[in-house]
Amino acid sequence: MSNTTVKSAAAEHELVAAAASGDFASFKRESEPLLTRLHRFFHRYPTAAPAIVLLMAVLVFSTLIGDRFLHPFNLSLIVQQVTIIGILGIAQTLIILTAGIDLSVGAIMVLTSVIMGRFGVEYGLSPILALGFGLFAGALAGYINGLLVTFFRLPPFIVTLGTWNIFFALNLWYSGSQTIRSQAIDAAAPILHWTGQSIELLGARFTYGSLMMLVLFAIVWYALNWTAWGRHVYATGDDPAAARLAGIRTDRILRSVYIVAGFFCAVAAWALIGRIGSVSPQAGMMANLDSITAVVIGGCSLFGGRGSIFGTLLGALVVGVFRNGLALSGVDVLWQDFTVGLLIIIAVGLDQWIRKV
Amino acid sequence: MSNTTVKSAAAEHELVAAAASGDFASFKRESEPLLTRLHRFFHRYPTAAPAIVLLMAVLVFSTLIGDRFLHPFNLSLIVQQVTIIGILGIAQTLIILTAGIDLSVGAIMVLTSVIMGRFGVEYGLSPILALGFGLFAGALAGYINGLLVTFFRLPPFIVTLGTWNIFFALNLWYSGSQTIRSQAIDAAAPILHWTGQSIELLGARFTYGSLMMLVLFAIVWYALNWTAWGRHVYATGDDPAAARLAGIRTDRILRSVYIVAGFFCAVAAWALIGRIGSVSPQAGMMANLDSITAVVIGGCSLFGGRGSIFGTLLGALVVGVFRNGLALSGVDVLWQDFTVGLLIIIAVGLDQWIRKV
Amino acid sequence: EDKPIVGLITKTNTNPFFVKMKEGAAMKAEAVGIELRTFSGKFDGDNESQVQAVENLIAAGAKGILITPNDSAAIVPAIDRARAAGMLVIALDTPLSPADAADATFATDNFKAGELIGQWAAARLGDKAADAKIAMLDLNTSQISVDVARDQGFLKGFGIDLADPKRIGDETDPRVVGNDVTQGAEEGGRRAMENLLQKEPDINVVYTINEPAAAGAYEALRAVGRDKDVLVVSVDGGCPGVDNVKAGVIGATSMQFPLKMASMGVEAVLEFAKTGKKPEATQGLDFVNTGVELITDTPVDGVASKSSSDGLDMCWG
Amino acid sequence: MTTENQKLVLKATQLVKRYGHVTAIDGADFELREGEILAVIGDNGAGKSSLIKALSGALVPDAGEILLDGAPVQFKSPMDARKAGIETVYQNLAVAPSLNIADNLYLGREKLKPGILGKVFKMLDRKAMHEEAKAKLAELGLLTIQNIHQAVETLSGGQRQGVAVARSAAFAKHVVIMDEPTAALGVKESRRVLNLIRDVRDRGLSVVLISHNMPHVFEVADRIHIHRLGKRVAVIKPDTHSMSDAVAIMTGAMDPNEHPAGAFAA
Amino acid sequence: MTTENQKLVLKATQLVKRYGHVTAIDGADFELREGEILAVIGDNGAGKSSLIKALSGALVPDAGEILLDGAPVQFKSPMDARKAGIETVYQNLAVAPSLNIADNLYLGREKLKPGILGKVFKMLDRKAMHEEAKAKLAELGLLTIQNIHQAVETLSGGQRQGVAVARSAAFAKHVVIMDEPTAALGVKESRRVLNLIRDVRDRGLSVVLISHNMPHVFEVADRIHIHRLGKRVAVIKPDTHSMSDAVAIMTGAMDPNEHPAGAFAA
Ligand SMILES: Nc1ncnc2c1ncn2[C@@H]1O[C@H](COP(=O)(O)OP(=O)(O)OP(=O)(O)O)[C@@H](O)[C@H]1O
Ligand SMILES: Nc1ncnc2c1ncn2[C@@H]1O[C@H](COP(=O)(O)OP(=O)(O)OP(=O)(O)O)[C@@H](O)[C@H]1O
Ligand SMILES: OC[C@H]1O[C@](O)(CO)[C@@H](O)[C@@H]1O
Ligand SMILES: [Mg+2]
Ligand SMILES: [Mg+2]
Repeated sequence: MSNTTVKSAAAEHELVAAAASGDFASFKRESEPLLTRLHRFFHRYPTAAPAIVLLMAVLVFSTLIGDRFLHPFNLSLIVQQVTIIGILGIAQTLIILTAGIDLSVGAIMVLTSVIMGRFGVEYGLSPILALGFGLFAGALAGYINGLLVTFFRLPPFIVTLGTWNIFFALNLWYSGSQTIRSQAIDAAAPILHWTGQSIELLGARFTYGSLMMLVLFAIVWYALNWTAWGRHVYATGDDPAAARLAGIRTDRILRSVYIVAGFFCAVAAWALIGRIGSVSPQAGMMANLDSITAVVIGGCSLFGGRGSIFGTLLGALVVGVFRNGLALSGVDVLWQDFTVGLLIIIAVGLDQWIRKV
Repeated sequence: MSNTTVKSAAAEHELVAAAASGDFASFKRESEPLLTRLHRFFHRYPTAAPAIVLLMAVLVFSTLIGDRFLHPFNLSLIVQQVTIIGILGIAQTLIILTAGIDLSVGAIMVLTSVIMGRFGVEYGLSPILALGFGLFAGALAGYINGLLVTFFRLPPFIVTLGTWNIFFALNLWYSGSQTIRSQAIDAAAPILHWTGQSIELLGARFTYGSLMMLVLFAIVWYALNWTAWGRHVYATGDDPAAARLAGIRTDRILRSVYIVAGFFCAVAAWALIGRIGSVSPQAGMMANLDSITAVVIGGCSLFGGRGSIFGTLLGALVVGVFRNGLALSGVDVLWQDFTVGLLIIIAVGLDQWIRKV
Repeated sequence: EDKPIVGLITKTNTNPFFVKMKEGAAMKAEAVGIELRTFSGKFDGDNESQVQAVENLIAAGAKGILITPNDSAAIVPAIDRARAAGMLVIALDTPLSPADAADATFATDNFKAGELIGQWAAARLGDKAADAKIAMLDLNTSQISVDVARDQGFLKGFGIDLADPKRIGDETDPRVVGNDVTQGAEEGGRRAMENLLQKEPDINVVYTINEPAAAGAYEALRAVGRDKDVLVVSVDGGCPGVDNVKAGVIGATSMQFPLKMASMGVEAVLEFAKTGKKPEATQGLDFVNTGVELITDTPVDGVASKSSSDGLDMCWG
Repeated sequence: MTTENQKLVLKATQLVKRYGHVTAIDGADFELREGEILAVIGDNGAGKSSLIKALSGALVPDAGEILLDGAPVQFKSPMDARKAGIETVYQNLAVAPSLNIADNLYLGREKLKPGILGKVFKMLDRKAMHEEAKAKLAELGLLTIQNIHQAVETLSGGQRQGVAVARSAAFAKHVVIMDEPTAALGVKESRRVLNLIRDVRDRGLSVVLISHNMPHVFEVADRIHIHRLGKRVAVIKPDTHSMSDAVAIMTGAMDPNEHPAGAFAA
Repeated sequence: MTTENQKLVLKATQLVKRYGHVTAIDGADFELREGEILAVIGDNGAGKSSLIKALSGALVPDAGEILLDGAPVQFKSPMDARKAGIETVYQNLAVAPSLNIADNLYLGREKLKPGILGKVFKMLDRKAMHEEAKAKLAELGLLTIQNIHQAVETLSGGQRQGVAVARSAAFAKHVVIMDEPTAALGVKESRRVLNLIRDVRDRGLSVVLISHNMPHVFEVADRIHIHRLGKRVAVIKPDTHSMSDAVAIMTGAMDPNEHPAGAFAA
């Protein structure tokens, strides 16, 4: 190929540019003052805002209430109290990372808890199988959401608003609105109570359910940050069109996320049975908004693609610490709700501020 | 200016282009078959989908139930029953058109209803003033939302998730969780009951509240389509950055939208008092999701900038017709919820399908 | 096809109590040849859905309405309209406010139900009642009538000064450790119990609004090994609850009779449809007392009670 | 020919704008004369767009002064600049996709119905706007619009660019600023825009044109402002400097003062 | 010099793609030879981007056939095309803004750790990816990346374009397709991309370049595919046709068959 003749076609002024020094689209950068470095630090650690709020909350309540609040047992109690919302929060985080939202998490949880209960207690199925069926049902429910989102291209908000109603109705129908007693479960399917058993550590008492929650957070953190799937989840949430063109099968990723989320809702159901002992069709009514609250306090962007799974853990803990601390201080429940409302705005506001400085 | 010497600088090949025929970026368009024209029709009338669903629902229920359903009284009853969600739906539509979402509509409504009630009944204020105070409080609550959205740049979902908790707590605190009785209102502030009074028209009974709702829909339709403000609301929701560069003061538009929405929530409170007679601090808990349901069935895009206000009216009516029709057919309430869930998915699915053909 | 219609409007369709009530009404309706339409609120406290249900029943041309009101006062105007349309309205479980806004009320005497478990708890503790530590697990923040009546009844039975008997939580007696809300469900019961235990680890009496809340509270107690030395009392008498009495989870519970309320209600509507006769209130009360039975396996002097085995024959679901 | 003592329409001195740790405008000067086409050239990231955003009210500079017709102005929003007769085509277009062409043309400067309908009910005069929009577009020869009610989102990229350009040309009273108006355009379409720019200038308005296309710049510009690392380093004329000179200065390969004609040759 | 009987790498016949009432590809043919730079030119909306989307799996054509090395292929997604060695820089970039440069380079082709960590735990080998990314970028001379961990959203438009171009050049085994890669770039940056394109061709790969810049096209292209109203109307060579001829054909001002060299001169 006659490279030289071709080159000569280039206008003279362009060749001048080729000779110019400097990098591709380089631009000036100021030497970095402290504030800037702080800002970059926060930008790199997006969980900074909820961590700061959590720390401050703990400080405030321990001076206000003292030992009773800081007692290892009370601290582990808070962890127990956030277990359900924490696990649902994992599901919710995954969905929100893909720029979706899941209003059906609570409904899937209560429906699968009833399935576990009835399969284990009434049909005399092997308890492990009952648990397995429940987990499978959760994944299936998630798959239905995922299919509606990817195949029919319906917005996740609408899909899960619909399936929330549907799953809840199915729960009432299937349970006949009957509670399954703790003793019956103990007798027929004790494995469903495993999540409620606990071990003591230096005065703190951790249920297996809450330990399971912590392990799940670690696993999902690993999956999001150290596997290709995780990178694809972020890319899909960030800009689905771009991700598709970059070669990612975004629909497949979305469906997998909904399935995993549904599965986690069923895991939350298991933790729920352990926690309240019985299987009750009344549970989980407010769980959708509570889990979203944990995620947004944790610093995830509702527009997808940005956020850390540990933020959600912190977010759930922040709410838990406040509710517990306020209750111990003898504040009326009414003001607990008020405070949670303020907290949402302040935590997210702080987050925005930190990122923008 | 030496135009001629300048022109000569243009490369020859470019002058060829200038001489070329054809318009700016013209492209081919097929002759239009029926389906295409149908598609364009639907695209122009975005309320087609909810209208079709509504029509079909009415047809089905009138064959299933017959006279009782089609009786003017029953039809006007449905209108009465959708009054509250309809008015809140107007507020919600405005917010959603700007690509926001308002979870606090129900909380603002109940808070302002309590304010109207207490001001009118307990403080012995002039009833008109009590009403005025309530409406003002609604606008103020909306203003707070708008300020948090525009000034602190917080996502509307998060702002209103927070203020929902806050306003609801304020309501419980301010009302002391006490219901204000209908009789007390009749005695001290009958104007609050005006929305509950009705006129009869050919066997149908329309409350002033529901007529007010219809008038409000008409006014907002006018404002959205025939005033500059309306165009700016659409442009802001469509692409805020572009709207700003096009010279629109988007923050001001956003704040005005939140204020108007808050005001409409207070109007809904007035309609609520007329409808249920008393002032109950527990009202409106589910109103946020119900109003969103009406808006999305009505065909508004949750991404902003697209949708029609009359779609929301149709959306509210669709849900009302289904609930009423199913109730008259003696369907268990459980399956009513189930059906509403399906309805949401089907109506929005139909809408997507119509637009994409 | 021209069977008279009777409507049943319950508080929610998640609480087993109301589901049982629905079943009772359905059975009775089937037996006497009347058509039953059921409705419910979306959550405990949801008044609007109930108003809508009343209207739909008017439109359906029902003969009568049985309702467990979510907001006893707020529902009254809608009830007035139903009665003006010639329907018989009967409040079940929870009276309207004022009670005579309904044609009749078939309900547990909720204050009495509370009082019974209060008296039982005080008698069980004997001398120790003087420095008892009591946790009050109520329904929600809305101060609705059942909630207030049971809570205040319990305190009265226990011998505590009520201050305003229409308000929960204004007592100053140091024996009351605190009030928390449960939403009448297990998860709320557990969380409320945990929080109150943190406030006062030596709690030895727990009042609960209903048996689901009691079951949750028990799990919290069991988790800290206090399940054997704390008295849990409750209201309801559902079969799971009575089983819990038998198992020692609940010390005593005041049994209600939802099936009876429902079937009496259906009968009354039928009677009204046939003869126009309205039921009359129990002597000396403004409602028809459907009765309350204290169920416990540790009876105390001065408070009549039945054993859990007897209770299992009478329980409702 | 523009002469050095011609009236200054828009002038800015020592503008500064920082984004976090990036200084997008670093003490930039700017001068636009009456009835001229001033091209602004510079590397990617040199700060050209930021500069014209500051001039058109789309961003508020951290420091510096802007003079319009000799009087200091402080634009708080693009609306303020528009009111002063400055129209801008931004690099990212700034049209509202779901609104139609006429609505977009009149966005932010809607016409109201005459009489009570307009005064009290604030009713839009849609008919008048659509008629005028049609007339304006026809007059500019830019678009034979088939349907002025068409939503902008249904137009091709080139057509959209046309709407944005037409809007600025139609409404400007004083200054038109265009940020890379031909970047996405084909040869034919680019040509039309260049012709339009000349037409606008010939109407007596001043035009600021940002472009990376040197032949285009040297074809239409009266003067060329060269931007480098956030500031103006030279102002040249097509007849004093060659394209190679311009590129050399812009990329830092040549010290503008070393050119025989000097750094500020115009 | 490419010769007429050189091997065909990518060939498409009678492709059709409709969007509602718009026919974006209207029976288009396409031929890419081994080791050549083929430019594709045409008016805005002519269907160039749609054509290359069909070739790279980003859209599935309604009709027509695509042959890769003589064998029919049906790409269901860009991933399929990539696996076949075809890399594409789309007009709208296709990078994930919140991921860093290395992550973006390896998006969809991540490397796993060796051994059990990779096989069972599917653990990413981040270190290896980052090292290799650095090496690749350095080798291409495109970027002296200060920090490969930087999120792409913090880069300037030009730098982002650089990442996208580098990605395609680094991983292509067979064909690189670039849709207006220099549209947003300055003179200097454009130059680098053109040089890169030649380097890629010199490595033996085939390159498809869509551009509106005729001088660039005539500078680097071996052959030029002219697209008009959804189809290929001519294929010419820089030495048979002038720029004016190309533009005349592209805009419809000249019937390509009337040119002395014919419509398919290459
Ligand atoms: N909103 C912003 N936030 C942060 N940095 C910004 C922002 N806008 C511009 N910058 C930075 O400011 C610098 C100047 O950007 P600007 O867009 O003005 O350059 P330009 O000369 O117009 O470049 P191009 O020719 O690529 O359009 C760049 O380094 C850019 O990254
Ligand atoms: N997703 C889509 N939906 C509807 N129409 C589309 C879509 N993509 C492209 N088109 C239409 O198809 C035609 C061809 O578009 P395409 O983007 O392929 O043109 P192009 O030659 O690449 O133009 P340009 O030079 O402006 O990039 C245009 O009329 C365009 O409006
Ligand atoms: O939630 C309060 C309701 O719960 C019950 O005790 C049944 O469990 C009812 O008697 C009461 O109305
Ligand atoms: Mg720029
Ligand atoms: Mg293209």
